[in-house]
This record gives sequence, C-alpha cells and structure tokens, in this order.
Amino acid sequence: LLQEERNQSLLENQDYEINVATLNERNRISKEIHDNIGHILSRALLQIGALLMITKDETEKEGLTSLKTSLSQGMDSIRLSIHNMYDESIDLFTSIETLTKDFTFCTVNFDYDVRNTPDVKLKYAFIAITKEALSNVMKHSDATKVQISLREHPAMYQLIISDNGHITEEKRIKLKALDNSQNYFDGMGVQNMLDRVRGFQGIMNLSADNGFKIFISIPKSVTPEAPNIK
Amino acid sequence: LLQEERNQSLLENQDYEINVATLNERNRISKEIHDNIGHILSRALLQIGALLMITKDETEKEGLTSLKTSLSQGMDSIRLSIHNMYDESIDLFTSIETLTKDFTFCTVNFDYDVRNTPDVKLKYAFIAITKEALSNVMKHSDATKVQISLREHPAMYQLIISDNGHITEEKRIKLKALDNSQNYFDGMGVQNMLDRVRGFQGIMNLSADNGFKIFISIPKSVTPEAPNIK
Amino acid sequence: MKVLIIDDDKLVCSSLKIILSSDAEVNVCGSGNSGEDAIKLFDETSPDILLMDIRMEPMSGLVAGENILNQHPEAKILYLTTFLDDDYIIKALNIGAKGYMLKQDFESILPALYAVHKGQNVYGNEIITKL
Ligand SMILES: Nc1ncnc2c1ncn2[C@@H]1O[C@H](COP(=O)(O)OP(=O)(O)OP(=O)(O)O)[C@@H](O)[C@H]1O
Ligand SMILES: Nc1ncnc2c1ncn2[C@@H]1O[C@H](COP(=O)(O)OP(=O)(O)OP(=O)(O)O)[C@@H](O)[C@H]1O
Ligand SMILES: [K+]
Ligand SMILES: [Mg+2]
Ligand SMILES: [Mg+2]
Ligand SMILES: [Mg+2]
Repeated sequence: LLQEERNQSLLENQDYEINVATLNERNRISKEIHDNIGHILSRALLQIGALLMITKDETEKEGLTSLKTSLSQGMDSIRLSIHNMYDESIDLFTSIETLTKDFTFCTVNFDYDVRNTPDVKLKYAFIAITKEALSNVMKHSDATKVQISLREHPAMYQLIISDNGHITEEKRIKLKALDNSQNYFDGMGVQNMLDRVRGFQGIMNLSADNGFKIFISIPKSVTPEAPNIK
Repeated sequence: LLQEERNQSLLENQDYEINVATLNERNRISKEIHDNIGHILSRALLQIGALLMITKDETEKEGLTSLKTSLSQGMDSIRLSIHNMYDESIDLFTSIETLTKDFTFCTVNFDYDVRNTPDVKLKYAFIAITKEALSNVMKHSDATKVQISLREHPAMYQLIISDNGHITEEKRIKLKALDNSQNYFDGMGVQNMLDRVRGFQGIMNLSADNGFKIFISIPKSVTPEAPNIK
Repeated sequence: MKVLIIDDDKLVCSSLKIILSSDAEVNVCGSGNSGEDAIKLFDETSPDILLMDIRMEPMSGLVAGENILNQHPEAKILYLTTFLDDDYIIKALNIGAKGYMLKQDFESILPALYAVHKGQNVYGNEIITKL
C-alpha cells in the first residue's frame, strides 16, 4: 500500500469507528435502561392494576387511573427513546446541525438540500470535514459568520464552508501557495480533508479572498474501495 | 511531517476520538433519561403521596406504600446509573474485559496486573491493539484459546497476546520474513499496531512457533509528543 | 402558613396541593404552571412560602425567583427538583432561595415548609438552622 492510500484508509476507518463507538455506547445504555427501568415500571403498572381492583372509592380510582396513565406514558417514552436509540443510523442533517449548535464561537448558518442521502462512508466524511472546518474557524479566524451549505446536484454532492474572517495579505499569499501545491504541511486538518475528498475522487479548493472558503465537490456513484474496517 | 509520523498521529487521534465519541453519546443519553424518566417517576411518587393522603383503607395504603418503594428504587437506580455514566473515564481493565466478553469465537483468558494506570493515550492504544489482535484471531486462526496478559513492570508495561491456533509451515516462513522486515504489507492491522507501539518508543515482536503470539513492551515515562487533537 | 405552588406539570401541582392541604396549618393560596404565573401570583396572594419547580419553559423557576426576590427581598422560596443537579442548586442558593427539596421525598415537604417558615434553610433532606 502506498502511504497516501494508507492515510486515506486510516481516515475512513476513523470516521467509521467513531460512529460505531457512538452506536455501541447507545446500545449498551439503552439495553441497561430497558432492563432496569423498564422492569420497574412494568412491575409498578401491575401493582396499580391490583390496587384498582380493591378500591371502591371513586376519587381514589381516579387518582390511581391518572397514576397509571402517567407511568404508561413513562413506559412509552422509554420504549420510544430506546427505539430511536436503536436506530442504527447517524443522520447527516442532524449530525451537522448538532455541530453547528455546539459551535458558540460565532453565528453559523446551515443550508441543507440533499434528497438522496449519500453512502454511509461519504456521510461520515462530510461530518468529519465540517467538524475540522469549524474547529479551524475557531482557531485561525476572527469571523463573525460561517456559512455551511451541503447540496445535492444531478451528478455530485457539494459542500461549501465559508467564513467572513479577515485575511492578511501575508496569509493570503501563503494560502495561495499551499492551495496550488495541493499539500498543506503546517497542520493536519486541511491535509486530512483533502485526503478524505480524494478518497471519493472529489475535488477540493480553498479560497482566501473574502474570508476563508472551502469548496468541495464529490461525484455521485463513485464508491471508494472497501475500506479497511474491522 | 514524515508520512510515518503522520500515520502515528492519525492513529493516536483515532483512539482518542473514539473515546470522546463514546463519552459524548453517554452524556447525551444520560441527559435525555434524566429529563424524561426522572420527571415521570418523581411525578408518580407525588401522585402516590397524594393518594396516601385520601385513602383510608389499610390494604390500599399498604399497596401504595409498596408501590412507592419500588418507584423510589427506580429513581435511585436512575440516579446511580446516570452518576456512573457521567464518569468521564474509560477504564483500561473494564474496556479490555468487555472486548473479551464480546468475543465469542473462542475462550479468552485475561490476566491484568497494573497498579499505575498508564497515560490516557497509551491506555487507548492498548485497547485498540487488543481489539485488532482479537479480530485477527477470528479472521486468521483456528485457535480455541487466547491468552491476553497486560502487566506493569518497574520500567515498562508489557502486553502479550497469544493464541493456540495451528500455523502452517508456509505461513510460519512468511510471518518470519515479515517480522524481520518490520513492515507488514498484507494488511493494515499489524502495521497499525506497530505504528502505535513505535509512537510510544516501544518494541513489538511476533512469533508463530506455537500459535500466534504478539509481544509488546512500552517503556514507562515516555510520553509521546502532543498529538494532533482537536 | 400560606403556600403558593408553581410547577409546569399540572399533575405535580394537584398532587402537591392534596399533600399540603392534609395539614390544617397549611393554606394553599394559589398554584400556577410557569415562571410568569409565579411572579403574578406572588404579587396577588403574598404567600409565606413559594414552593417552585426549577425547570420550566420559557421562564425558568430561577429567573422567576430572582425577579421576585428583587421586588420582595423577604420572599421565602423553596425549590423543588427532580434530581440533585449541582448547577441549579448552586444558582438557586446564590439568588437567595431558602433551599431545595427532591420531589420524590414527598414526606419531607411539609417538615421542610415548617422549617423555612421558621427562618431555617433546607438542603434536600437536611434542615440547617441559621446562625
Ligand atoms: N477558517 C480559517 N481562516 C483562516 N485561516 C485558516 C482557516 N482554516 C484554516 N486556515 C489556515 O490553514 C492552515 C492549515 O489548517 P490545518 O487545519 O491544516 O492546520 P491547523 O488547524 O493549524 O492544525 P491541525 O488542524 O492539525 O490542528 C492554518 O494554519 C491556517 O493558517
Ligand atoms: N492470530 C493470528 N493467527 C494467524 N495468523 C495471523 C494472526 N494474526 C495475524 N495473522 C497473520 O498476519 C497477517 C497480517 O495481519 P493484519 O491484521 O495486518 O492484516 P489482516 O487482518 O489480513 O487485514 P486487516 O487487519 O487490515 O483487516 C494476516 O494476513 C495473517 O496472515
Ligand atoms: K487531524
Ligand atoms: Mg485545523
Ligand atoms: Mg487484521
Ligand atoms: Mg418542570
């Protein structure tokens, strides 16, 4: 394996493993809740049923019935949240939206127009790229606004992340040089983005004319080789 | 950055990110449970309190009291498991033990003798290496027994993973050659292990004399350079 | 002892009302379901003690409590919580509340009200006499 391919594969594997880790933890906990609380609630519901049998007083009957209703709701809410938890998917829109909500450094606007959810690996890559881009805004920029747009076009997916940070002339020149060389050696973040994009036969361009802008397009129907996933 | 260093950094980052993902999901879910079920149970307890006030019948009072006891237990169990969940640490022993429990391919014996828990990054690396080693047993071996031992010595940590699978003469020769070259090109699993180990200035040896055996030692008090972690 | 009950869950309010009304000394002078209700009903009914939930939308019990204490520095507020959530509790005590109670410990609510009425503070199951 070429080292570069190995990096792409490592990155893909990482995106995948992070999602697997999330789902594993979700399943572990939901099983625990199901076993503990679910058991307690269903036992309580039985006890209420028995009390309803022996009670004659109408006010008490009403009280017990309302208690029963609220515990049943509790049961439903557990069942529902466990069901949602067992949902074996990481939603692309929700994941990126969560990233933007957790981002308190400045305003983020997120524009999403995708009808056909991309392949799971590409989905993970979009999430990882957005995460790194936001972390870079925080680290390298005085931006007050970030715009993320993820769009589906007939033949490709397009992810554009731009901010309105101020770029010095010196930095502009440096970034231009880096962009042309298609190798970013000062950090690993942008290099990793590029490797991810290349893994899907996509293109990535940077611009630093008005703030910092990352422009990515990934052709559809190109599935990368099966990654090295355990 | 040299490509090799980059790989080490990628691997370290991955081990870290997986743990962060696990903890994030744990916190997200425990907050959800806390908010939903906790509210419903404490409301139900108040409802029972109110019913106890209006009930005169002794049998009913007893029934309500026992209901109260079981729901209070439910509350305690939620509080406890949320408390445990918020525990921001991945325990080395428990993590490896969980890997061995989930491993149903053959018997695993796990021997742990570590008093000073290694640095968090080394901890993640030991977990990742063990995971890959077990996955390899499943994939490449007819073993019926695996022995994992993780031990602390005065100047180093030692991880030995061995199985009793049958190794053909042909394979033995191939593995010997690979081991000597210190580069394993047929897969990424062993190569990744090696990179992880080297990142901690450790040594790794393979033997294929009686089954497959991985022998790793990592000197103490060698902390790798700060990884590229966001 | 006049007690005002505020909780965004109506079932919690009605259960609390039954529990508190069982005591001859207690007069539940009103109940409401929001922070806004708390401010309005406090002015209208001048309770001896305000028994209030913390988590309510849009105005939380903490914001309402701060508002009430600004206008009535002598107000006695006892918070009700689902769990012992440190952040909320510290905030509650900082704004000058008399303490907090776990909702599930319904047997301790009446004794806690008496303690607060006497000028003591209440931290969960502990009643602290002010020095
Ligand atoms: N939003 C941005 N605004 C201005 N400059 C940026 C922005 N994002 C990246 N850069 C520039 O691009 C360079 C490369 O970014 P990259 O993410 O690869 O490295 P890093 O963030 O410095 O380190 P790492 O990501 O490895 O922690 C940065 O050093 C910075 O100069
Ligand atoms: N427990 C084992 N018993 C016998 N052979 C093994 C064992 N573990 C590894 N090997 C040999 O070592 C080689 C390298 O393993 P490695 O994990 O690097 O690759 P892989 O498992 O084939 O692929 P990958 O890990 O990338 O999915 C394997 O192809 C296999 O021949
Ligand atoms: K990185
Ligand atoms: Mg970066
Ligand atoms: Mg392998
Ligand atoms: Mg509430």
